[in-house]
Amino acid sequence: MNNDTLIPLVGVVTDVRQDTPDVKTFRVNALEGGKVFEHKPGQCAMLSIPGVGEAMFSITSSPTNKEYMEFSIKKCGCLTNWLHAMDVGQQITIRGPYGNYFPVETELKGKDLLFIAGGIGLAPLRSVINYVRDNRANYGEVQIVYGSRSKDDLVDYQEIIDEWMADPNIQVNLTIDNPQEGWDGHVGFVPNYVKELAPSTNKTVLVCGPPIMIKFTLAGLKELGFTETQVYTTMELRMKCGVGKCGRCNIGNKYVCKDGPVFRFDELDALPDEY
Amino acid sequence: MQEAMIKRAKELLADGTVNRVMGWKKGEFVYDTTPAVFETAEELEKEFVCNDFTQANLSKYLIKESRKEGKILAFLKPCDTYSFNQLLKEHRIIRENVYVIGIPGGPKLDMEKIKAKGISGILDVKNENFTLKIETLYGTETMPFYEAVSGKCADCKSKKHVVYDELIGEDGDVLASRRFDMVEKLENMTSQERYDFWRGELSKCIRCNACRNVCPACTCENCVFDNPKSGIDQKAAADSFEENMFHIIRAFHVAGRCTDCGECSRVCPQNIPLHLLNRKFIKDINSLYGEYQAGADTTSKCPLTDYDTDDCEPSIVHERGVE
Amino acid sequence: MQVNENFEPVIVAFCCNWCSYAGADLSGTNRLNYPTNVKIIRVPCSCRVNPIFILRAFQRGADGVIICGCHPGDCHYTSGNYFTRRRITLLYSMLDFLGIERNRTRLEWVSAAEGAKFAAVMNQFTEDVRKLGPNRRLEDLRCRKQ
Amino acid sequence: MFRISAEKLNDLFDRIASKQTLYIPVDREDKAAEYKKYESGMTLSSALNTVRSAKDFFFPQTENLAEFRLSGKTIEVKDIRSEHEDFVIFGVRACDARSFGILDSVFLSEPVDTFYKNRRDHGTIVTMACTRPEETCFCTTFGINPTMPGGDVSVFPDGTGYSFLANTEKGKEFMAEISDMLEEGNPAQLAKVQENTRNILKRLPLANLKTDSFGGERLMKHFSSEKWAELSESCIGCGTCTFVCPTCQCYDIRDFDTGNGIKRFRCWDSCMYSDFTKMAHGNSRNSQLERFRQRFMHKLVYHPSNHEGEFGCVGCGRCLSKCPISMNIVKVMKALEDK
Repeated sequence: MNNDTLIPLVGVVTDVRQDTPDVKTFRVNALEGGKVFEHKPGQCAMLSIPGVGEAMFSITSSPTNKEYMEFSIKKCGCLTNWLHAMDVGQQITIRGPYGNYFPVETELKGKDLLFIAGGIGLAPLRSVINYVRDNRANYGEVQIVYGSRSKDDLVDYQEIIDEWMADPNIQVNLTIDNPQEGWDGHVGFVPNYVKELAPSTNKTVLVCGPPIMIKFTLAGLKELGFTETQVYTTMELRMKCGVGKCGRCNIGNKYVCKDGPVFRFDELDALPDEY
Repeated sequence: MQEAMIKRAKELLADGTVNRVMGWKKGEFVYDTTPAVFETAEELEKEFVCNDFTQANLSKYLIKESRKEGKILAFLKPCDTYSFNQLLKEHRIIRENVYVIGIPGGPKLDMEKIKAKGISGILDVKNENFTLKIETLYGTETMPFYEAVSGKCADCKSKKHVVYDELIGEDGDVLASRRFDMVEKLENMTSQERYDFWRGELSKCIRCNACRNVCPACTCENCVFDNPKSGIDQKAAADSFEENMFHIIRAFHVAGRCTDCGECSRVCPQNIPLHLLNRKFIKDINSLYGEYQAGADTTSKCPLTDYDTDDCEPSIVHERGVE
Repeated sequence: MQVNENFEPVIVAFCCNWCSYAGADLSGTNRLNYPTNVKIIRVPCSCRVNPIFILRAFQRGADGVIICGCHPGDCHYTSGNYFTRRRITLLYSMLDFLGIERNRTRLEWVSAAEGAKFAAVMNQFTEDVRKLGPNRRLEDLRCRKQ
Repeated sequence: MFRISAEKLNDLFDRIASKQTLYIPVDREDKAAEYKKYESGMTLSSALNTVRSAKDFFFPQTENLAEFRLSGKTIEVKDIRSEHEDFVIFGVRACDARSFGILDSVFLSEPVDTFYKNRRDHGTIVTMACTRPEETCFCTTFGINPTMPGGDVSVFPDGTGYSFLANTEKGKEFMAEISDMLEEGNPAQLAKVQENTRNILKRLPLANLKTDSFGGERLMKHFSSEKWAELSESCIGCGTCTFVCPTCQCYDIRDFDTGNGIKRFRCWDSCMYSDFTKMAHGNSRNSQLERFRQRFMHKLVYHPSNHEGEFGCVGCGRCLSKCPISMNIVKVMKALEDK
């Protein structure tokens, strides 16, 4: 009998990294080493501890990474609490990849890119950012605007400093919500910071973060002269089965797990306001 | 009756006593009446209905409705007033925001009982001197009125309104009903027979939760069966145990508060006689702790939140003998 | 009824912390025997026993459930066991009504000083349940040990 | 076309049941019909339809997906699937037969649901033409012809017997097995019965219900309609309509800890339940209005928009007779349709 996507595979946690007080990044390998499956930037996978729960997480590592997958997970519920308590060597079940992906090979190719992320919203974008860095020649300018509540809440801070900021081909702008000792960078909310930076309107924007941030960022971008066809976002939060059958995640007639989670804003505008 | 109700409702709307009316709305057929809120005289005129099929108990809707702006007029049958009173006692309904008009109760008719006679394609039902004249796609049929009376009305416990602001029609009395007959019949069976009976009935359950959601005593904000933290939340009965579990716990949770309105059995799509579980509790309470009718008043203590130092021991169950 | 002498029932005993749990202790220190079939779950008061607990015990493999609390009038919390008495009477009656064997359920009042009574009650109850055989009417097939 | 007389029907059942599992609708004590595994001596129900739809055969209320064993840090996944046995469902009405197509469009689209497909591959559907439709029937609204019910084999009752017609390869195989029990049909008698049924269909109270006002292109109009508040106000949020519906296919996946392993199972879920969309981010449909709207929008707008105009309703009328407060898709359609 053919494999069924609802029957998960087993992966093993090979590394756990404490990113912020409530976010850990988990490295997952197949039992025999290597990746459990291949994916595209922006896709998600269903992680589960049987008996505890099953939930959808974006794969935060880039597909160009051929050794392992990574998941940045914020502690917020039953399953994530359990995941945060586990050690290296713990096995978990995993199924996927699910959903569509950022059109890195088509619409985004050759474009100037602007990434805007807030808090844990960096997780799905990190996959794209690293993909773009590994295929740098295919894209124009790359700018990243990332903000968080405080310096300690910046996910992957070390990688941002060591790799992204050290990369002369990428412009990184960090911001935190409130002034903090030891922080000499920008202070303020992401949407306002984007307006201050006034990026050129020929860029294509990929935005992810809390809904309220997305809402104000989009408004800000429109003020700057961006159109909705230039802005992409991802909304994997609503998924349950991952295969477009369980009937939960739809916004109008679109299923987030099959037609999404990556949407361009003009596509979302054509749907009822249910998100 | 319907005309008198519409007339009075229009008067109360016009003089500002109430701003909404809770009643029943006409459907596609004679029997599919839906509980509804009316705001204007035109709506009442056009859609309000009170006939032999307006069975639904409106009391539970008043939890939400009484928390809205203004006062609502509710037409309550005698059995509904018991539920209403019980909800008042549990502080679920804001009394000041409801204007209760007591209306005579049934006996109401149950379409399923008519269909069980093999009568199908029903277009209209008329009561002519307690003979039902039923127009169908396949000609006219007749059947005795009393054979179509719904289960909840056949075992009516009371025609008395326990709470109202005014009455349309006469008030009735508490009846000497034979509602415990079936419970008694089951009690007299052997344990194995009872087990087989209930397995047969409860295995029909599809866990649609209609019994729970319609029950005026089931008003928890978050039911234990919906709460993942309870450890017993279930969406569907994956094992026969879960069918038993759901119905035992539900009946137990409403024990002492259930007014025996019969809604649970009425709405069950699989016709499970769920009211028997509630009646068993009522019967036990009556015989062990003294006669008690939930909803008859708003002051008495519920038998399960009360005790007597001379109460019987649980061993009386075992004294019924071993089988 | 066919009695399987080799059948070892699983008995779940909910014991009140203030009396029967100490009673169980006392029966132990007095070297009185009670069957190893009995699994004790300590509760702060017999009144803490939710009907769900009893059903869950049956679901997960118990063949008999017994609740032990302070004698009426002796409740540590003044009146807890009076409520227990009403509640459990009605519940047991309901289980009986659904055709669950009566002798699978019991309630006994055992004080902290009644170690001997505790042992006797447990011996008697275990034997009663042994006679009934395994719980088949209120079990969850998924939980049956293979 | 071949025929069997009514007296010999049970002989036919015995023959089929000797080869594979056979399910037929039978009357319960309360006169409601349900599908039962055929045992010798059972009588075919005369009721128009069963309370529970025939979808249960392919998409049961609960089914196990996988088992897990956890020990220490390791997890063992056990695939518990096995080939389903062959079975025959006899007496499926045209509406339920159409519902299988709607379920197919969900479960057999990529990624294929192997649990569903397994049952589907092994099931033979023998349908039964309707001769006495109920007042709640409106299958013709969705282009279904209850006198030509489809399925693998169609059966046409003519009052004194039943005529058989194979529609698919699977149906032909089924017919070959029973051909020796069948005699030559009586087309004239059958034509009369069908004509009679067609006349009744025209007189059905819901015969004039039209789908013209619905479909994918009306998404925004219907979504933002003001009627939803009134339509949903008395909905009690139970799952009756969903669970008796032959096309409702939403499910939940849950784990059960048996004490000696974890069983992961799938069970029916209802979009009418308040916790249906409660996910990591909160609840995206917080009010009963939104949940109620979702159910009917799904059937009348979203499904046709995603599946070439095919509506997610077959007009079987179960929700009309079973809803505790008698709110149903017909009332919704009449309220929303272009006036």
